[in-house]
Amino acid sequence: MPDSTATLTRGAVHRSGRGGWSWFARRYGAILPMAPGMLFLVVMSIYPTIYSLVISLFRWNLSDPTRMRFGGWHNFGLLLTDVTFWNAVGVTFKFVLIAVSLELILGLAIALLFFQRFPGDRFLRALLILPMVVAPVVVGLLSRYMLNVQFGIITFLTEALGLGRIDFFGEPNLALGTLIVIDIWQWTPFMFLIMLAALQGVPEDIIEAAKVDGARPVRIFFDHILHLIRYPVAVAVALRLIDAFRVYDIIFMTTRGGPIDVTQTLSWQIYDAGFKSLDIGYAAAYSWLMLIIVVATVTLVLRLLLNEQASR
Amino acid sequence: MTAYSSIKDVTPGVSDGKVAGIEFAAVNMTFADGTTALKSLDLTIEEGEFVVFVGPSGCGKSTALRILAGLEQATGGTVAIKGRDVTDLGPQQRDIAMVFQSYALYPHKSVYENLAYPLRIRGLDKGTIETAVAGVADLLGLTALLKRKPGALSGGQRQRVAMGRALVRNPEAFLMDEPLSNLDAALRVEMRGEIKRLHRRLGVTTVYVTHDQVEAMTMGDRVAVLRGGELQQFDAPQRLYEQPANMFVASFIGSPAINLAMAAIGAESSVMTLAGTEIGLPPSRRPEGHPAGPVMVGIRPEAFSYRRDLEHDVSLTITPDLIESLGAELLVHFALPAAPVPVALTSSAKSAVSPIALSGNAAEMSTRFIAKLDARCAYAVGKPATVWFSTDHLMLFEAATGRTILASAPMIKLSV
Amino acid sequence: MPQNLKRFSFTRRTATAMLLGAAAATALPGMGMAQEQVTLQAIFLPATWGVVVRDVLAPQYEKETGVKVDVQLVGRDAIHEKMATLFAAQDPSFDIFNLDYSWIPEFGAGGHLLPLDDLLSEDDKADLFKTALEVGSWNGTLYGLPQTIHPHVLWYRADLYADPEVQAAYKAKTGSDLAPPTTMAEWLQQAAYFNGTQYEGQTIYGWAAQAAKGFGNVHTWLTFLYGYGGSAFNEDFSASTLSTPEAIAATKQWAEMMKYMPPGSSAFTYDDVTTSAQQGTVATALQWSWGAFAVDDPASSKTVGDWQFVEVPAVEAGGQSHPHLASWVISVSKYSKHADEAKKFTAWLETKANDVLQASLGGGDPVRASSYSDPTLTEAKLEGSDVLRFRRYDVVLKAMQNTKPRPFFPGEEAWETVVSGPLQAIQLGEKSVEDGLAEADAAVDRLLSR
Amino acid sequence: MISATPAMPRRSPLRTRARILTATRAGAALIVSLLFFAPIYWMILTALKSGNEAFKATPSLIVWPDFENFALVFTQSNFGLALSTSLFVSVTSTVLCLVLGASIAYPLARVKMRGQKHIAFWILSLRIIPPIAVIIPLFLLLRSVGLTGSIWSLVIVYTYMNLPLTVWLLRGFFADLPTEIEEASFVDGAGRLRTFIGITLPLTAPGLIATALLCFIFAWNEFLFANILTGAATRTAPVGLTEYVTPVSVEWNKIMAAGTLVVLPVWIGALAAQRYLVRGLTLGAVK
Repeated sequence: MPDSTATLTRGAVHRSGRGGWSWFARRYGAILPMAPGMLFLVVMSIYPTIYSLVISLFRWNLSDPTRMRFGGWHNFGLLLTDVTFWNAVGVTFKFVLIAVSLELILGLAIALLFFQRFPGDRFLRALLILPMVVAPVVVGLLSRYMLNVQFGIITFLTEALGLGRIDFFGEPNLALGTLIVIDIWQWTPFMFLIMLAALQGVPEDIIEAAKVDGARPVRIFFDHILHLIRYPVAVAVALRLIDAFRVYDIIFMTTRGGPIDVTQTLSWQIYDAGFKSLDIGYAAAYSWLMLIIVVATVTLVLRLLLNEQASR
Repeated sequence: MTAYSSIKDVTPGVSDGKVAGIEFAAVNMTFADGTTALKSLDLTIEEGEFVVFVGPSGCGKSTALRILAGLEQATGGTVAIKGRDVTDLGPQQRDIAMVFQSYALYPHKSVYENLAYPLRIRGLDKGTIETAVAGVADLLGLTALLKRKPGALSGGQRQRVAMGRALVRNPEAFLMDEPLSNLDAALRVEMRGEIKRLHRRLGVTTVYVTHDQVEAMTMGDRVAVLRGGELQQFDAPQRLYEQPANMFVASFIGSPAINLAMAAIGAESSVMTLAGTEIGLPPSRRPEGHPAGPVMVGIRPEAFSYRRDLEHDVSLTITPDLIESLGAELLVHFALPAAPVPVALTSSAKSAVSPIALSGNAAEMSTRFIAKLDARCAYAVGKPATVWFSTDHLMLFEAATGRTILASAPMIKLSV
Repeated sequence: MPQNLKRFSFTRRTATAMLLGAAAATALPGMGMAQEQVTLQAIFLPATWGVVVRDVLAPQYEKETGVKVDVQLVGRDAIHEKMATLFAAQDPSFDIFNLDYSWIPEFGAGGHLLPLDDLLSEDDKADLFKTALEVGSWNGTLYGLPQTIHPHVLWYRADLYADPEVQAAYKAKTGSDLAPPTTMAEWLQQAAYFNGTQYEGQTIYGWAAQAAKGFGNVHTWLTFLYGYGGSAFNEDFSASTLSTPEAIAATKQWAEMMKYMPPGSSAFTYDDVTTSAQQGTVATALQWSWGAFAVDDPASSKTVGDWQFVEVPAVEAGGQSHPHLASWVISVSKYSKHADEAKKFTAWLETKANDVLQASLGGGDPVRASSYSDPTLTEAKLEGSDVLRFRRYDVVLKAMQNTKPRPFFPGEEAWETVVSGPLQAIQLGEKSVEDGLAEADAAVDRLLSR
Repeated sequence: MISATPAMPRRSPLRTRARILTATRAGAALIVSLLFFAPIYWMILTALKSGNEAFKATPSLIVWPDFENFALVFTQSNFGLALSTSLFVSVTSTVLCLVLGASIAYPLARVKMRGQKHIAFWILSLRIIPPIAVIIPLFLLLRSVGLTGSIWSLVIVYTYMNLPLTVWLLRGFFADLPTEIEEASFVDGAGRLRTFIGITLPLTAPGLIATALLCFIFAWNEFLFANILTGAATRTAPVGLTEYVTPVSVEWNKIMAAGTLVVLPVWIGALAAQRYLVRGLTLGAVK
């Protein structure tokens, strides 16, 4: 078979075949399935992106469609010099950072409770994960009902405890904290699930090795486990950060930014600008600033959490 | 050209006109991150041959196998199976069977389904599949396990299923990627024999990858030793042992590994100084043409004897610092006051040489030696003793490159 | 490695998910409606008038004309959001909208609504409340046909005020006779007196009114502002005028009154006020006239028939209050594909007969003056009692003569949002009246500059 | 207990300590779980109360169940239709998400390609954009293809909304599956598609189920888009729910009944898939 040996000499026939269909199919066939989904994502995102980018440079109020004026950086300038914008930045960060970090700590703590099995743990776990599947609209309504100062069950409890009636949504000092607690109630279960999953993924021999080395449980947790679950922690925190920044439904159903301005978050303000004032250009500029803030924060937090890994 | 090509020239029966079972021609592999896994690999495996790829981890042996399977696309060169150029074909089109290190059984399918899978894909009818699976199951003693899922099997049983899945159809070649490394020692030895017997019975070209030189020596018709993506030597096991192409092969093959130390060749190559002792070299053992100066010397532990006889006529006075008993034999460890071989030359060769600096002074460097001696020698730790060896068993390597200057006798003189 | 594989060896049920999908696909809710019949899409507020339209009038209209009207009930903010989005896209999905009149300027000026002047005869124009028509119009064109009006009126617990023991105690404490207040001072005194007292086994508070952030506190405060002769803007809406002496005086009175509300009042929205009234925990309330039906509903109220209504107190004796007007109108989208049918339905909803019918079915208060003397309404009594069902109507008619709308300009919705914050700072005592109002002025002027 | 062996007649102190520890943990877990469950208990309880009971200042913790509110919710305001609309939208978009998501995530996890990380990050970043910011342009986009008011507009938006998370999670699951199993299938002669369907999908099923559940929950609970994009005939359950929040009175019993109805299907789904949820998140999010 002299033919077949001929093809085996260096740099022979198959090189020219490298442009052919079979080569293409082998090279790109694998990524071809991505096409429909990517196309969908691109179409759905590119138009809104360009639209809002363009609109953010215009002074345009829906009540006045004839006068859509180019404003350049007008909207951005207006925003950056607006105290309410900076207030919203502050409120949002307070909400997001406190809520997410407490959710993380609580989720981890509860996951530690459930890490080793005990009788009935599956049932309790089922109760525990319920809040995360409750629609935010229902959460908002339910919290309004329970915290109602006149007939809410919580009011009943605070009175029974001698604390009197507490206006959780109306007190400027309490409103944001109340929203944080509600967010914690709803999303700690999510953190718990991921943390439980992460803990179950920690190789037992490492824990056993530490035990043999004489480390106490607390020590083992802080020295080893925390280090080993760093990545899932970062993922969970990133997911929660992203969603916490977008918080809207609950505020919509409860405080509506009040009292005064203590619960005016960025997304609430965007809603206000876009759907209350119908100031579409301003709202678009607002959205862009918010996007920048969120991306920067999430990136930064991830960097901090994965610090060692990055430097390795 | 590399050393092995000259060996190949003198190896009879490779290029005698038969169609090669598998042929690598100038295969290069560079990964996206820039690491080179294979450098211009040329290798021809005969039809029906059992070939083992061996080498330390990262040597490219697995990559070569994966390129052969079509799981990896080589960045250059061609691969042929039975004369058919398969370079651009996917694994599906190559008609090969593979056994993976992790067995890669389909955990959601029963043993029967696992075995039947390759046949189903080929669209064979039910009856044929049943017959084939039953045959393989019978052959490997899996008949009682057919309904189980892989999760319910022991390691050895899983290994058999993986073998069975490869055997169930008649592929052009079997590829095995460290198939025994997850088994315990006893089972490994048992399966080793079983695989060899199967091969003898079926006669299908087999490429077997392992990092274990014992497996390589015991199983391979021929063994390809790889290091850093380059083929070091491709030869029958005995020749690898006796006539390694270089110091790397010498130190990789054999257990305990060959003892290596720096030595110096005197003028006219008649004298060698090792650990302060001058050893006279008979004419047949002189590295002719090699200039006087440093050289690497290798002595296999088996080459030592506790008593002088006709073969063992050179003595070395040692002080054992550790004695391990193997029953019939003892492994006598001792330090030799000679400079150890630079790590770079033996790197990753199973730490065959573990240089220990006794002090910062290079002149007082010592190197560890092991002698495998008859258990009757009655040596004791800390008590000076004499061991004997023959210059016939000395191997000399070039100090700078590690290339073999002088293999053990009897030998074919290497062209340098 | 085998450990790695082991993690995958457990039973799987992809089939379940597939089945679920298939089941849902077959249960696909009615899509692609038949287009032969004209179907109007309408959005109404989920208030009683919206419910009445959806449950009674729309089905009746379909019976009479063959035109189907699909009524969706959507909350106040959601209507505004939805209109903004639909109008931005010039989308014809909805034909008819129920609007808070304060949106007429923005959507009217934006050219998103159809003129409705041709729907009304001269008789209709004479019969409909003039103020209601005014707030349905922008630049002299009618864009929103009034569906319901409800000015602020003062609610008081008639049974409490009539209780001799309470009267005696009040007299002893304050030296005055207990009667529904006619001046702000009296009201303040009564609210202060009742606040925290016990009546029929429960604690009652001085009064209740909307006070939540958003529109709530602004709506209550406006009645005070107007009563003191204040105004939120100059004539051409180019500057905020909240630092005038009138505005300061009004705001001070309002802030003082806020101290006598039940706990939690700073988050009070309309439903909280209603609940307080139903549960009998307040002595008085500043509330839309129409909402009175809720306290007469035995299913949810403990105070059926107990509430009576008077005009909002004036600043001084013999003076006149100017209650803040609430009104909802019906508009037709300019992008409607069935504009004529939509207009016809709109007009039909507010014929004299249907104005009365809506009210009698428990909808909003009528928009035609003549409806207020219709015996169907004036003679209606609460079930099982002699108390008149629409006993508030006299007061409503009086209030309508002096009522004032919210600042009527395209930025009203945004304006409410902006002033609401500083006002809340005042009501919570975080800021002085003067500082808060100055801040509101600055914020409004900033809004105007956008 | 029975486990005490004759050789160890007395219970060892270590053993007792372990028992106390377990009991303490179980007790703490019980308290925490009940705390988290309490509001939901209260919701269901309120749904079962009648009329004025909901406004009582001294609440009763146990009531005689009265299903009137549930009946009213179904008969009065077509909540049943809203639930079925929600079901259709959520299931369809979840299926679409999984199909599109898997077809993106699999190559992203398995095939070496240039800019892999950038693509992955870009996809994730789509989830960061606040929905409020994109409502109007998305609406315009849907309008240009004549889908506004149609139930499909919601399906599309939810698919878009959940696709980034789906890709992200699925990529983790696929990456976590040892390549050797798929390679074995290739060598056995199966093509990519056959391997994907016959080997990869069944083996990543827990991850797929967990992802599907999350997609379903997010779609099922979504309010903002549903509120704006739906027409009268395409109202989803959360939107239908707000109908009970009238300006005059909030009908708490009915809201809680409707709320219970909204939560129940998702809860049942979450419970049924609980073990997959935990395991799924281990496999995916953790990698």
